[in-house]
Amino acid sequence: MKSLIDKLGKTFDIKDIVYQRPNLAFVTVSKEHVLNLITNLLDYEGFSHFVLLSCVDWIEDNAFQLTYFLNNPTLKIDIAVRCFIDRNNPTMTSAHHLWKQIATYQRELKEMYGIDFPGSPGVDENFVLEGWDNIPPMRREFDTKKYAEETFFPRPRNKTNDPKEYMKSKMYPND
Amino acid sequence: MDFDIKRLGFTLLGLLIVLNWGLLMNAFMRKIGARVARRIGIPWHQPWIDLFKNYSIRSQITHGLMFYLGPIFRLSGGVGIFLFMPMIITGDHWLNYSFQGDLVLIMYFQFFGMLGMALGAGEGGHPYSAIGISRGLSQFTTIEVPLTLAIISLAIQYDTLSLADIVRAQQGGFMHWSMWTNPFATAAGMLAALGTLGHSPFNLVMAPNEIPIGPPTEYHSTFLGVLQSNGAILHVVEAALFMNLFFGGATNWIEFIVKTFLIYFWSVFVGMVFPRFRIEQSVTWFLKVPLVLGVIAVVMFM
Amino acid sequence: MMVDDKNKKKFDNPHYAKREVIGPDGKSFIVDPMNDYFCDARPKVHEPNIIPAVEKFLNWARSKSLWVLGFGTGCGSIEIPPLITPRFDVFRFGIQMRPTPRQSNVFIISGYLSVKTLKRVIRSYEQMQNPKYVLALGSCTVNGGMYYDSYNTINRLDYYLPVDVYIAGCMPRPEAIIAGFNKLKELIREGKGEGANLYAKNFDWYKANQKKIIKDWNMPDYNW
Amino acid sequence: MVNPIHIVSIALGVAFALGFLGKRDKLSLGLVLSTLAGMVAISAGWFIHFLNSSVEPLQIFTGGFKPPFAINLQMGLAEATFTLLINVAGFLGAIYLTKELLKTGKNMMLIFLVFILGLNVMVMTRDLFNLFVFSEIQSIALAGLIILDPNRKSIPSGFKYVIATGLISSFLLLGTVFAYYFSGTLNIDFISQASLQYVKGGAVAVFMVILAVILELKPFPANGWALDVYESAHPGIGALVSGIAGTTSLFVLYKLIPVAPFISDILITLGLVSFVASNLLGLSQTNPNRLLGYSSIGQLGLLSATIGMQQLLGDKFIFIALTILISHFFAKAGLFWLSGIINRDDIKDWAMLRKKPILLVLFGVFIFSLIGFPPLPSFFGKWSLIMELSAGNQYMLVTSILIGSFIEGIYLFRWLGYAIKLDFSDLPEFKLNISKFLPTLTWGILLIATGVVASAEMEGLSGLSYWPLIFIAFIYLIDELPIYIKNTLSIAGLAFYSWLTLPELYYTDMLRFIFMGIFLIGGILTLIAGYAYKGKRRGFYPVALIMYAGLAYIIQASTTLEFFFGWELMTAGSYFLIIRGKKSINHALSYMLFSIGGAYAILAGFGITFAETQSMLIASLSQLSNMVPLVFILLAIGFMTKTASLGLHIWLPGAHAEAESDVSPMVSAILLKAGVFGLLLLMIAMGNNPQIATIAYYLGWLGALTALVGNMAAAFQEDAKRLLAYSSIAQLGYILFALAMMSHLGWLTAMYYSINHFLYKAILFLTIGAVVLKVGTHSMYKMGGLIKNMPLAFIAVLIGIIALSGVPPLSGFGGKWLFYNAVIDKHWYFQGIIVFFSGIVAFLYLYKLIYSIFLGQLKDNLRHVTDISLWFAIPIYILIIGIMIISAKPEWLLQPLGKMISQWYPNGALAWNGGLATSTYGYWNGNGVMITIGIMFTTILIWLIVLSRKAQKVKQFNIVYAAEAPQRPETTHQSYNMYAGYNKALGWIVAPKITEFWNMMSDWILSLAHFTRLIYNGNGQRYLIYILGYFVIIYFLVF
Repeated sequence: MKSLIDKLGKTFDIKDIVYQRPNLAFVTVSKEHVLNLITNLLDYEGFSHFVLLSCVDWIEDNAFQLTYFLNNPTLKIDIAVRCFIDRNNPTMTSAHHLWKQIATYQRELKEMYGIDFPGSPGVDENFVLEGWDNIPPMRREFDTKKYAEETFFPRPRNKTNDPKEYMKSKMYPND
Repeated sequence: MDFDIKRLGFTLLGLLIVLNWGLLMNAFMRKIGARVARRIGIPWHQPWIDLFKNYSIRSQITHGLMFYLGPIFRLSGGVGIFLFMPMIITGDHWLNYSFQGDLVLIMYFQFFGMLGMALGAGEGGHPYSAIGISRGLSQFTTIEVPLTLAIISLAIQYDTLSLADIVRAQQGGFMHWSMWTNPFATAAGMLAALGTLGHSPFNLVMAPNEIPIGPPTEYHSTFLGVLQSNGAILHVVEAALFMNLFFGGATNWIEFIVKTFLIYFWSVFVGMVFPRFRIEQSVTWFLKVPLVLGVIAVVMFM
Repeated sequence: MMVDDKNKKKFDNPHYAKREVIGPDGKSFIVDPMNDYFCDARPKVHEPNIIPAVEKFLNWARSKSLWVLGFGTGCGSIEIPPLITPRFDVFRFGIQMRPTPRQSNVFIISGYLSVKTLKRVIRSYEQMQNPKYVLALGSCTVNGGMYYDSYNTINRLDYYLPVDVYIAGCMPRPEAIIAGFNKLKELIREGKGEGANLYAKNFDWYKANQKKIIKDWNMPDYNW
Repeated sequence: MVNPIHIVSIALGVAFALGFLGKRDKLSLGLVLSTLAGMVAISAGWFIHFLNSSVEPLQIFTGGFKPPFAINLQMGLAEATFTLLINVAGFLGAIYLTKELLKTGKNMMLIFLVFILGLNVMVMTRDLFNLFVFSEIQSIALAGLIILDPNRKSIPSGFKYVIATGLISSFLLLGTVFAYYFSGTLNIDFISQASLQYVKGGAVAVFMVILAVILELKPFPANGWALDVYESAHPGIGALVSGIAGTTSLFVLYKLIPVAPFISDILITLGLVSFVASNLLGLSQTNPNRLLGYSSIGQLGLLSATIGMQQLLGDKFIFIALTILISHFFAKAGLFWLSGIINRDDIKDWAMLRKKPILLVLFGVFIFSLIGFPPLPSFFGKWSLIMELSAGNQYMLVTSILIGSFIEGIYLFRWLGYAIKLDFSDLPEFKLNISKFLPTLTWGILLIATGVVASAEMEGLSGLSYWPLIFIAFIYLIDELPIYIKNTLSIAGLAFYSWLTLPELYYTDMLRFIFMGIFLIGGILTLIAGYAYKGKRRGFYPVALIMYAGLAYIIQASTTLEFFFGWELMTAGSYFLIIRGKKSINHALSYMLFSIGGAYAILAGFGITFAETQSMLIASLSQLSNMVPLVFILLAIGFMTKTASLGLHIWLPGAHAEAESDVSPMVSAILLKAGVFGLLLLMIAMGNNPQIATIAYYLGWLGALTALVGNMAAAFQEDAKRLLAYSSIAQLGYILFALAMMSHLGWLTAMYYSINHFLYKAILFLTIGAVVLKVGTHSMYKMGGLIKNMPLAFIAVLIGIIALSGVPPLSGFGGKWLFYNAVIDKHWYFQGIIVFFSGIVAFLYLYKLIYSIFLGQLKDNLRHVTDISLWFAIPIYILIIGIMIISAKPEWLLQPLGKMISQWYPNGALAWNGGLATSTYGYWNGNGVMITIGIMFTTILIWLIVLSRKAQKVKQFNIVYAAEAPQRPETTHQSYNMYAGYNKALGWIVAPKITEFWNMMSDWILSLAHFTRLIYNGNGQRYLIYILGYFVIIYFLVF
């Protein structure tokens, strides 16, 4: 694992290496180098299996963190390649030419975070939500409680109980 | 044709009996099925309640004229087979209108309801209906092969195509039944009966859980009520057909009820045990053992 | 990220867009699927039978023959199959599952309803015939339950469909469901199971609520 | 009378005189034409002279001596006929070549004149040496004419021609020399009296003479040079070579046969080999002239074989030889001339003919004449030839003649199909030159005229009325009038004919009454639908009426010849009807080939019958005692090509499916019944013969399998009309099965089925045809949901399928009931089971038909389609009324049928008691069943109306769709490959094994043709070797 990272480090500018487990490592590269790195991993290092693509909203840093999670089925090791992209202009190069299924992840990210992947097939289509016309719901500036209250006719709550207290009074009224 | 009010009265009474017996038999069979699964199952009067419920649905939709006519064809088919089939052989009261046509008429009148229903369901426009019908028709082609062989064997044996005469020829004791005198035809016919009565493994047409629920997908309320009434009648008269052919007919209603119950139970019993066939399996199944049995039956009397 | 009207997506289903078609005689004409393919009649209120005794009898029959639409909408649908197992055996009470809404009388909303599912539920509900009953399962249908603040899950089902019986719990056990059925039967026998007529009477209100959250409304107002 | 010698003298004189005319070409041409006209006049005068009085032939002696010292010319009826033919052809040929002759100048005219002159003398001369001389003159002249149109091909081919004829002439000369040596005379009559074949060496002498003449007739394979000539020379010359020169050589051969009678047998063989082989080679030809060359050689082969059969044919020889010869003479010249008008190198370009429809008609006449269709002369010739040969038990000859003719039919009809059907829009316009058109037209008219004359000569054709044909000719003449006039006239014609024949037949002959009724009433009904068409519909009415006339002739025929006449007429008419369809070219060809094949089988069967009974009456079939099975099989095969039984059904689906909407019912509901009628006649005549029972047994199996395969194939079709076509195959399979039972009930079933099939198949084909006209596609999966747009069509199809499927109470059930009784009665259980099984399989396709078209989802583009045309609806609903009557009162039909069948099978008839029919086994009251079901149905209907009268009407997508809504009608209509599961289970039954077999056959024949064709490599020396080799081989064969 380490030797692999070292080898990659010779070619790519890898930062923030985290060895999570003996067979799992996280590396961070710049946005421009992500695709080069995963192409390299796919073509030369045997990471033929694409596991997932996920996103974290670092609103404080004004950035989205994308994680490309790859697996090498022969060596049974995983590597996760991270990068940060600008939150104000969330655009990333599409990687659907490497694995077809990435298009689905990218569609999801487009819907949930508003990250655009130009050229990715069907990226503008609905993924889970039908007819969503608001801020992408997984962005942290989207106030989901407020939205639900405005939209879904919340039932007025007459009173709330602390379950612990309530059950105690019910079951052991004498205590 | 002279109008015979007495005959009409008896026929309608017979129809009533058959309808109610059909519903009851249905309940019994479901009850038996439930007990096999260690359940208590429906109350015995559930079919009547379902029937009332369906007739009491307040709103209906229709897809067009043929959709509307479909259940009518279907029920006419069931009632028609009843009309042309002698029910109780002794006396003249329960022979219905069987003097108008023989076994061949009954055989082909089965298609009247099938075809009408297929057309009605077709106009419903639901693809599952068409799939169910295409399966039903496919399966029916080969079901008829052993059945026809059995019937021809009986026709040679008794030298007649008249169902009433076939029944009369079997009177005079248990051992006179075709079941004993012509066992191969009986075997072929009873295997075909599995197909005609449409229980598992040959219930591809409705195929619950697969193409819910085939032809009647779009039918509801009164339409469904008509179909249910027909189902009750049809199950009894189909069983009665096999009873008349192979099991000596009936001389009174008790005998009728016992025999039709047992014949119907035969298909339910098999259905409890065996899972559903795929279409190509069920189509070819009738061309294997049942066909051979039918051929032997014919050869025996050639 | 701000969303203004310009950026809002258009939610037309391309299959239901108006299109120009050339007939076999060479003349072209416009096909409007929404009008041409779907019946646009409004639901009618079907008054009960004018003879009270008859209606009472029919209601009794309806209460004894409850056909449930086999449509699991949420996590609670896992509680429904046990009903037909030997342990609970709801067949005893005249309850059975039907695969098609046309023949069903009872719709069990089993748990949380996302907006997306709600659309399907409305469609299926409207395809059922009058009289029809809705059994709402679990806290989620009452007030949203643990999803009360979700951006995509409704809070109160009765704003969208007329609910006959709520069964609280997360999730309610099959016993609770049977209890709900019994309650429903009581209601029917008392002549209070008129949800379908309620829906038809307050059709505009229900539609407005439904359309408020279903932004890509691409079906007719009433799915016959 | 002008002395015939003047034919020679004026020709010679003018030929010399031409030299003095200098450059005045037009004048020269006028002179040549008038000379030829004079020659025509002289020979015509003699022809009329000899025709009116049977005087001795005139002998002309040159130089005042008597033979053997003088050259002897003879002018008898034969010579007059042939010189007349030659001179008329020469005259018209010259007119045809006007432009070319003017271009090349008077030398060519001179050669032309000399060529005609040479031929005249060859016909008239009785002197061997003189024959040689003039044959040389003629060949050299012809060689000159070949390069009339000098091009890269014609010059070498002219050269090859000269070498080849030189070689042949040297044989002739050698033969002449030896003959003179052995007999001491050159006169043909004296040589034949000298019986040279018994003289040692003398036989070789006459052999050489005869063989030279045979070689002049270009026998296969020593004919490469001739083919090159045909291909490269101007078609006008080709016409002369094939038509006149060939005819002359034939006459010479005929003249010389007495010299060497022993050559007859070998002549037959050589001729037939040439006939079959040339036609085989013609199969892979695409150049029209070369194709015509092959056909010419084939025809000459047939004719020389005929000459060889002189002894066999007896009295009929002259008639046979003359009719076939004249057909060839006119048709081949006509075709060459047409080729000259078109002037294209590929037969596919003959679609150009359609730009001048009259040329297409002529083309059709010529082609049909070559194959031998009535009323053209070769029909009668071939008929008599086959009859006489059969009478002489020469079955090998009959077989090879029929095979050769069949192969000839393949390429000729392929060619005709190209001309009728291929796209001609990108072919150039052409001008019809009157000088080219006139001779062709004359030939066409003469051909028909000879046919009429020949038919008058035929015995056994007296019962035939020509009025229908004249009426058809009239309809053709008014072809330019709008459709409703022609349609009304046609209907009126059929109605008049029905009025004329039907009432009489009703009292005299029930069987014929029924079939005549199907043909004529069916014809009227299907023609009513024709009003729905717009425009002129050129050429439709004559051919439709020809088919109906043929059908009527078949019914009215009392002799085998009349029957065959009608049969061929019907085939021709239906061929043209079928080929009118959009993609019908191949289907029509395969229809024609199967028809010709079948017709030849019938011909052979009739021939054998005639051989034994010496009678042409159809009834004579029953007097046959020898070879009954063979005759039966031959005739049955012939009829079964029309009923499209398994193995012979390949043509039907395509032909019916691609035909026009109102033609499909004509060819399906009506035409196929002709085969049924034939089979009935056959079985009535021969049914008593015990040997037939075995064959009938196998026919029964064949019928059952046909029914099974037909129905099953129908279930897997996606094309509505194709589905119905397969259904027709199956229905005819039922009828064949029922007929083969040869019992009272069996035939009752067959008759009942025939009538019913006519009714419901006409309804279905008319309705589907009308629907297809509206929706513009045959593919069922492209339709759907049309019930709301087309309620009339839907009801018609519904009635049709209920009747077809045999569901009570409609008429089809009667057929099923009869079937059960008949099968059990006959003890044909297992065949019966197959038939019943296929009857149930019928439900598959019937449901598919009505569901895919009328139910299910309506497609976008069909939303505004309206109901079928009223003109289609009228006949459809008349037929439905017919079905309803038969359904309600089956006894009205079954009782007379039963009475009729009791003539032949009195046992096992149904007993009738009011509406109740009782058989040995069962009983059935059609009337009562109808009433019972009607009352029951109405009761239930009223009940449901009471219950759910307020149902909300919804639209097509208001279906429960797993909580979704369907997106497109196309993806919601469950129609394409509807019975996929069934196909998986039992589809192997209908794997196209039979089609593959026929495809293999045709591939095999084509590759054989291609392989054989390699012997013609265009090398002149090789051709000479062939001639020599031919000579040597024949020599060893003879001696």
